[in-house]
Amino acid sequence: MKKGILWVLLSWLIVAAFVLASCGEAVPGEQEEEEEEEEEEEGLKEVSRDRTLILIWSGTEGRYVDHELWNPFSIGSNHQNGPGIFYEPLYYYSAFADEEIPWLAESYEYNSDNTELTYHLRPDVTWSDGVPFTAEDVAYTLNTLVDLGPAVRWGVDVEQFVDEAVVVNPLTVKIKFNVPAPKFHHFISYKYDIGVYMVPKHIFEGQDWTVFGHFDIAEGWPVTTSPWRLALSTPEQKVIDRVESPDEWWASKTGFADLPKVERIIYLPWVGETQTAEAVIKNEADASLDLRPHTISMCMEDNPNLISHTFHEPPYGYVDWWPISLIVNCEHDHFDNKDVRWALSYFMDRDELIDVAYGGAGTASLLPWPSYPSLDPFTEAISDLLEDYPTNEYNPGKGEKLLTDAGYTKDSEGFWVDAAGSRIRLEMLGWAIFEDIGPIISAQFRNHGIDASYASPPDASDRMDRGDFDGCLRGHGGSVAGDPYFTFRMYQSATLAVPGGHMINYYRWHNDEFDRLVDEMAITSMAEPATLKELTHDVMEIWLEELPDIQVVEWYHRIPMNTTYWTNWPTEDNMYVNGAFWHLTFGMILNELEPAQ
Amino acid sequence: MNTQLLKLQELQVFYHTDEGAVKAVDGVTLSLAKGERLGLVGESGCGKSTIAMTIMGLIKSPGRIEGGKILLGEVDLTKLSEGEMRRLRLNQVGLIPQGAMNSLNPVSRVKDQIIDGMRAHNQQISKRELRSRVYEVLESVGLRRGVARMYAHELSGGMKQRVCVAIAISLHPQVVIADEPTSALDVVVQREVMETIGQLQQQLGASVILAGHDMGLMAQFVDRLAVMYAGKLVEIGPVKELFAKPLHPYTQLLLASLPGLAERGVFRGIPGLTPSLVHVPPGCLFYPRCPRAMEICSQEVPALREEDGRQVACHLYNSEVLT
Amino acid sequence: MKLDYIAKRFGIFLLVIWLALTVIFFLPRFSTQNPIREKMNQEMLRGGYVQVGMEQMIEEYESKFGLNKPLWEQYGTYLSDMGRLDFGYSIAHYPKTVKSMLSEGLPWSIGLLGMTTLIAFGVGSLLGALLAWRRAPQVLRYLFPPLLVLSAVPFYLLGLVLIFFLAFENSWFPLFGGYSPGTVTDWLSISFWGNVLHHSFLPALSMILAGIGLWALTMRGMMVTVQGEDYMTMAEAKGLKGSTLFFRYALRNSILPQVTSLVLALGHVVGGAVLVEVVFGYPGIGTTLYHAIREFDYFVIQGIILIVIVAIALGTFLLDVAYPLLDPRITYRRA
Amino acid sequence: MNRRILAAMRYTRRNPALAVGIGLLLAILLFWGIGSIFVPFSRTSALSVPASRVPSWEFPLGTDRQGRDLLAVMIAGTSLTLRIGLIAGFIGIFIGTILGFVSAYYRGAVDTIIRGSVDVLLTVPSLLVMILVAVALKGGLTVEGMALVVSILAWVWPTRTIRAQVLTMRESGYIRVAQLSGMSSPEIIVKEMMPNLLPYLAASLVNAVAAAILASIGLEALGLGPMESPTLGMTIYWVLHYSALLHGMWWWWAPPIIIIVILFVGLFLLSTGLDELANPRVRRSV
Repeated sequence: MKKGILWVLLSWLIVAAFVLASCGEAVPGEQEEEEEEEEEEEGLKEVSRDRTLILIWSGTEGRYVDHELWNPFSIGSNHQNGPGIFYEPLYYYSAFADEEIPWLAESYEYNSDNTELTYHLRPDVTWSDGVPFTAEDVAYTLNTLVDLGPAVRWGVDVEQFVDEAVVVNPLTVKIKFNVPAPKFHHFISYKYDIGVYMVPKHIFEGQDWTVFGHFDIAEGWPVTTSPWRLALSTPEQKVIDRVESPDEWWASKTGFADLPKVERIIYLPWVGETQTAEAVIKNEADASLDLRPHTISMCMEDNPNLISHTFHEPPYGYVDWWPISLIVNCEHDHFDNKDVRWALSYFMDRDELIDVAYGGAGTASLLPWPSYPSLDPFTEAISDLLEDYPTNEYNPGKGEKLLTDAGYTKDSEGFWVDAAGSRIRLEMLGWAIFEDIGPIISAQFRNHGIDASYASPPDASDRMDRGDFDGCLRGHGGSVAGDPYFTFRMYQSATLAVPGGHMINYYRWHNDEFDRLVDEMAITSMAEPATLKELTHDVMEIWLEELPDIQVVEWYHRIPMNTTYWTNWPTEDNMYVNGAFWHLTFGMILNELEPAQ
Repeated sequence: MNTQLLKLQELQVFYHTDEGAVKAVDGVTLSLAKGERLGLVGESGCGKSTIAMTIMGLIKSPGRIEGGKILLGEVDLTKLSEGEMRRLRLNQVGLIPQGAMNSLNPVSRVKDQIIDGMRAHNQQISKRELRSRVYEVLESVGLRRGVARMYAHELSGGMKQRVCVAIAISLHPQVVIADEPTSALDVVVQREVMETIGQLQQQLGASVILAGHDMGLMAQFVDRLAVMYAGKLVEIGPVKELFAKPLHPYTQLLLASLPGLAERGVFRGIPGLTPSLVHVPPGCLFYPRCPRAMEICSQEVPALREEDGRQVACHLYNSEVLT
Repeated sequence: MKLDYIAKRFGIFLLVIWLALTVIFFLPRFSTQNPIREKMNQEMLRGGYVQVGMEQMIEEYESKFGLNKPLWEQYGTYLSDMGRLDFGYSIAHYPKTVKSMLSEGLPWSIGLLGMTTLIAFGVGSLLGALLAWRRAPQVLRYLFPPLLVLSAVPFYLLGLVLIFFLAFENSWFPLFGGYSPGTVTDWLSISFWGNVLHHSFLPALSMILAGIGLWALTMRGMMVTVQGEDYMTMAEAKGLKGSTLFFRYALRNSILPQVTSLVLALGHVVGGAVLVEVVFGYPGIGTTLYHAIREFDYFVIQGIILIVIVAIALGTFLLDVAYPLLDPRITYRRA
Repeated sequence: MNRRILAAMRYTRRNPALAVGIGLLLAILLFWGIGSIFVPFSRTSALSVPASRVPSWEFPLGTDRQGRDLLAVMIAGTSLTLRIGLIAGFIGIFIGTILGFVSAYYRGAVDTIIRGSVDVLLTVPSLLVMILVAVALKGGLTVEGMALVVSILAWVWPTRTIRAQVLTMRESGYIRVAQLSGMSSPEIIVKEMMPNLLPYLAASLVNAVAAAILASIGLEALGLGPMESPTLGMTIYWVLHYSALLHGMWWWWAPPIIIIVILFVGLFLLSTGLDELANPRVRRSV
């Protein structure tokens, strides 16, 4: 017994030591890092402010928890926090310019029945440690994704389509699919947050991708083909420096592209809107995560050098690929009736909503896909349907008529009740970013007799995924270009075209005819726009009549861009790409930015 | 005869409360010769503790010295600044406190509490000398050297009081004021402590004021005895004559109420209550309880007069009245 | 006799820890939330893309972290891990280990909150003591009511007001963060420390102002009772200087109960003041705990709370052992 | 009758804390009482008035970004936040008193269990427990839901303080006499202990209410509160959400903070005043 107590005493003295050590550990731990930094201390060269690009982004814990994670495939990491620019893509795609830009690859072609895709890579491209970038890297990346599947990002997407990637010769790789995948090239090229990163085989081989950090500044990691080298990564900030001379980057050496003018990028954690606005006004930052319309307009008054996508005019930003809609649970009673769904759409005054929530700086969302140039032809194709199904019309009269026809009457307190006397209770869930519009929509519905309320409970994501909700405000990233297939895919209750590729059907809406038509679109190549338009028309005929999802507003990225030190930002009259520096197309912006001084 | 070490002249000390000024000490005049032991007796609330505290300069608001003088040699203590008064304490005038039970700082050792008293008055004493002085002082009050390292809660009541005595005499003061030093102790320990104080007094030649209400103790210890009633001095004189033939009626009743061993079961107290010191009635304050009260007693305050070698404040001995 | 007293206190120390760990283990598991789904959804809210195979990913990682095993089995491994101080990985930020997250957050929280609690304790107690001390300058009496009002105000609101006037209107102080962006963490250089102090000034000020009032009030109460004690009269009779009377006698005796509440307050410091750190964007352990709770990252929650419990229990344990040194009257007998 | 008023007057002179505390709380109740007569509750919902208006005659305290009349919000908010505080406070004190008495009076196993669980619950961060309960409450939180969430831990601190108080009382003489005279334990508790503890219980209640309000405002400021109801904490949340500080909308953030400060100072002084009532020794020092 005595020995027992001693052991317990001993182990818990360790705990006491731990408590002290963990503060101490922070210092020695810092020491190790510090030694690294010490060496680096001399290495962290001086870069003048006017050649530095300071960004305020994520790291909401007031610091970056993932500062040691530069392998974008692991669950804990996120390409938006910096790793994105270290992995150059085979192809970029700019939704605004609606053009594909070959990068590490020179060209690609599908076989006749879209079951094979071949890439021809660009010659003499080298990794930062001198090893040449070859087809081996592309094949290794794709094959590993097929093996790992759900353990890493994009694993499931690639596993569904790709059977095997084969090296034909050092500059040619052939990807064999198990089902026709005409849209796979579009899928893996960089646009917004979608795209598959190509990793150096000689570094990643033999590593466990789920835990491998690919982070060791002394070793020159993360190894990259880009002109960017990681200089410093601590919980409080990330510093990325550009290479010294043009011949250290394959593109500037071969004259494919000239060296970016930005010499240093600093990522700082986002703490709050007030603090960020202050930093941007005082030129302590060059760009940041979105600001609210009222805030960004005030910032631009205080600091005229600040511009947005639409300069100093509302809506102060560009339409994101992420339209916001009110999802109603089509399985719950009342909401399984399409008339009730249409009534809700008619009761929602989107103009008043935009006026109050965004100070007039916003637009209503007409359709479930964003209003992008490459998708406009499809919007044309269904314009006839929009006459009898006006998704943005505010018309309480029509709404009331729909409800009365469906057997609803108003009870003593003015709320609609069905024949059995049960009230239409719409409890809407959401997240903090929807709290500008949530309470206003619920107020509008209450004014029209729907017993609505809004809340953003801590378990909103969980309840939404399990379908434990009446209504939910949410955006959905679907199609960006080509055809609205990626948007329709989200409304499918099941899919035969892509086995196991079905996503979570948040809407709980089932329509077999709709599923069949969308499956057909899945296997139609982008090269046949006519058939795609026709299919879209048929699909939308069902979608609009049923209205499984009530469109609310377009989501705007209102990014403050500071022209004190840097110009040639992507804007409405210089639409080379969308302005979000956290998307995978940041590399394109970095290549375009010009120093102002 | 300038051998009088300490003289109180018409001393007045009032406590200013919401209901009015409480005249705790109202015009007391007495003197203490060098090496003399003066007793101060009276019921509780008669002002004897206030006098002791006033001499030490420890009267705190709402109490205040209204008038009169306290002459230590040529120096009037009432006029001294706080700093000057502080230097006198322990140096010239030592206090043996009443509540011995927690008069010692519970969280520091006995030797530290003796040393800080000495160091407050004389910075230059070396550490070694201080230690020897501590031992010397402890032994002088009959305590072994080990007591120096002990804490207050490790000492008995008697030992605590001895430590207080040791502190009081550590700088050989001229006057030692003992405010009911043994009231909390049992008889046997009481005797030991008083003997210690007696021996020390003789060795140092200091004069002692012993305030208390234990007449038996007074009889054995003091040379002269002063009787106080309601803030005023009613009788003062050599203790033996006073015990033999008390003049003032209050003194007579006080002595009469001493329980003698012979008569068992008979307790004689003094009827009535001590008067309020706020609304002081005219005349002699003892008038309501005085068995030999006269007409004049209720009108005029009796002055202190000589009466066969003693002083007494009572109209019985007022020659004009009798004629 | 001394050893068995310590052993008994240690036994209680362990019991409290075990109970708290059990509560912490079961509490989050009652809800059906899953950290992986939370993380995916948060990314979706920022980036927009809904990860296709999310359900499969969730199953993959649940098996990796053993979350699909029966609850009791999980509880067993959990206790043995805690015993070996292996907190495992943070689910939401896999493969980041909980231990490294702790070591990043703890120094800030302990630094800021430790310092502010000590300063508030020191200044508050001294002020409280002086208020009750007759000879102290009377001007302090006017200082006390505003401090009392300040201590009634929730300190994160105080922080908001301070930010507005001192950091925003006339930017004497930085608005947020542990230290100014762009500086390299170098704990040895003086300028870095200056930077950190400059940043932590406002959060510290708001907590100190809020804390002083309470410490002063309790201290004043104690001083009043201590001044009435007989040993104070004896000390004055010894003709001691005012400062000795104040420090060695009055303060030394009235500080004892204050120290008890100080140790408890210091214990809570490790938990970090979530609200202050969130309002000021301070990179302490409080913000990490807040986000771990919002993301339901069990392992991080358990790691942080173990440290909090250990710190508090350790604090009370050390207090029990050290208290007799503070107050000789207390001995090791049955307390 | 005037004798009692005179006595009360004299008492308050000697115990200013109590007087000022009661005064402040009365001011707040008056503000709410009179306000709710003149300003309709309907103006606290979104879109009820034009948005982002500077204070004017029509909207004395201006309006917020979502079209709520801030004067109406302040009036309704004060009463809602107070209601949360009172409900949680009473629950806290009710349970706290029972547990406090049982554990202090009966000692033994019961005491160790209660004391142990109090120690454990004091170490567990209250934020975690409250969030879990808020999640478990499913439907969008209402004010009553909020009160429940806060009251989950509101009893822990009172249990500890009341237990300590009862422990000291239990040792005192007159309780020993009551025990000797054959009174049964419950009788002693009700007849002897309770009356003497009343002022102390009142002070603990005030503290519990203040703590509950602080916790509810804290939770709401973090965005975990009842989104639809205009409590003071939710107003603070919207201020932070819309960074009203940045836009200089002082009429949006100043009034809630002022009211919260007055509320807390009032409760604080009330509790210190009641403390003095309960423990006269301290009164002498004021």
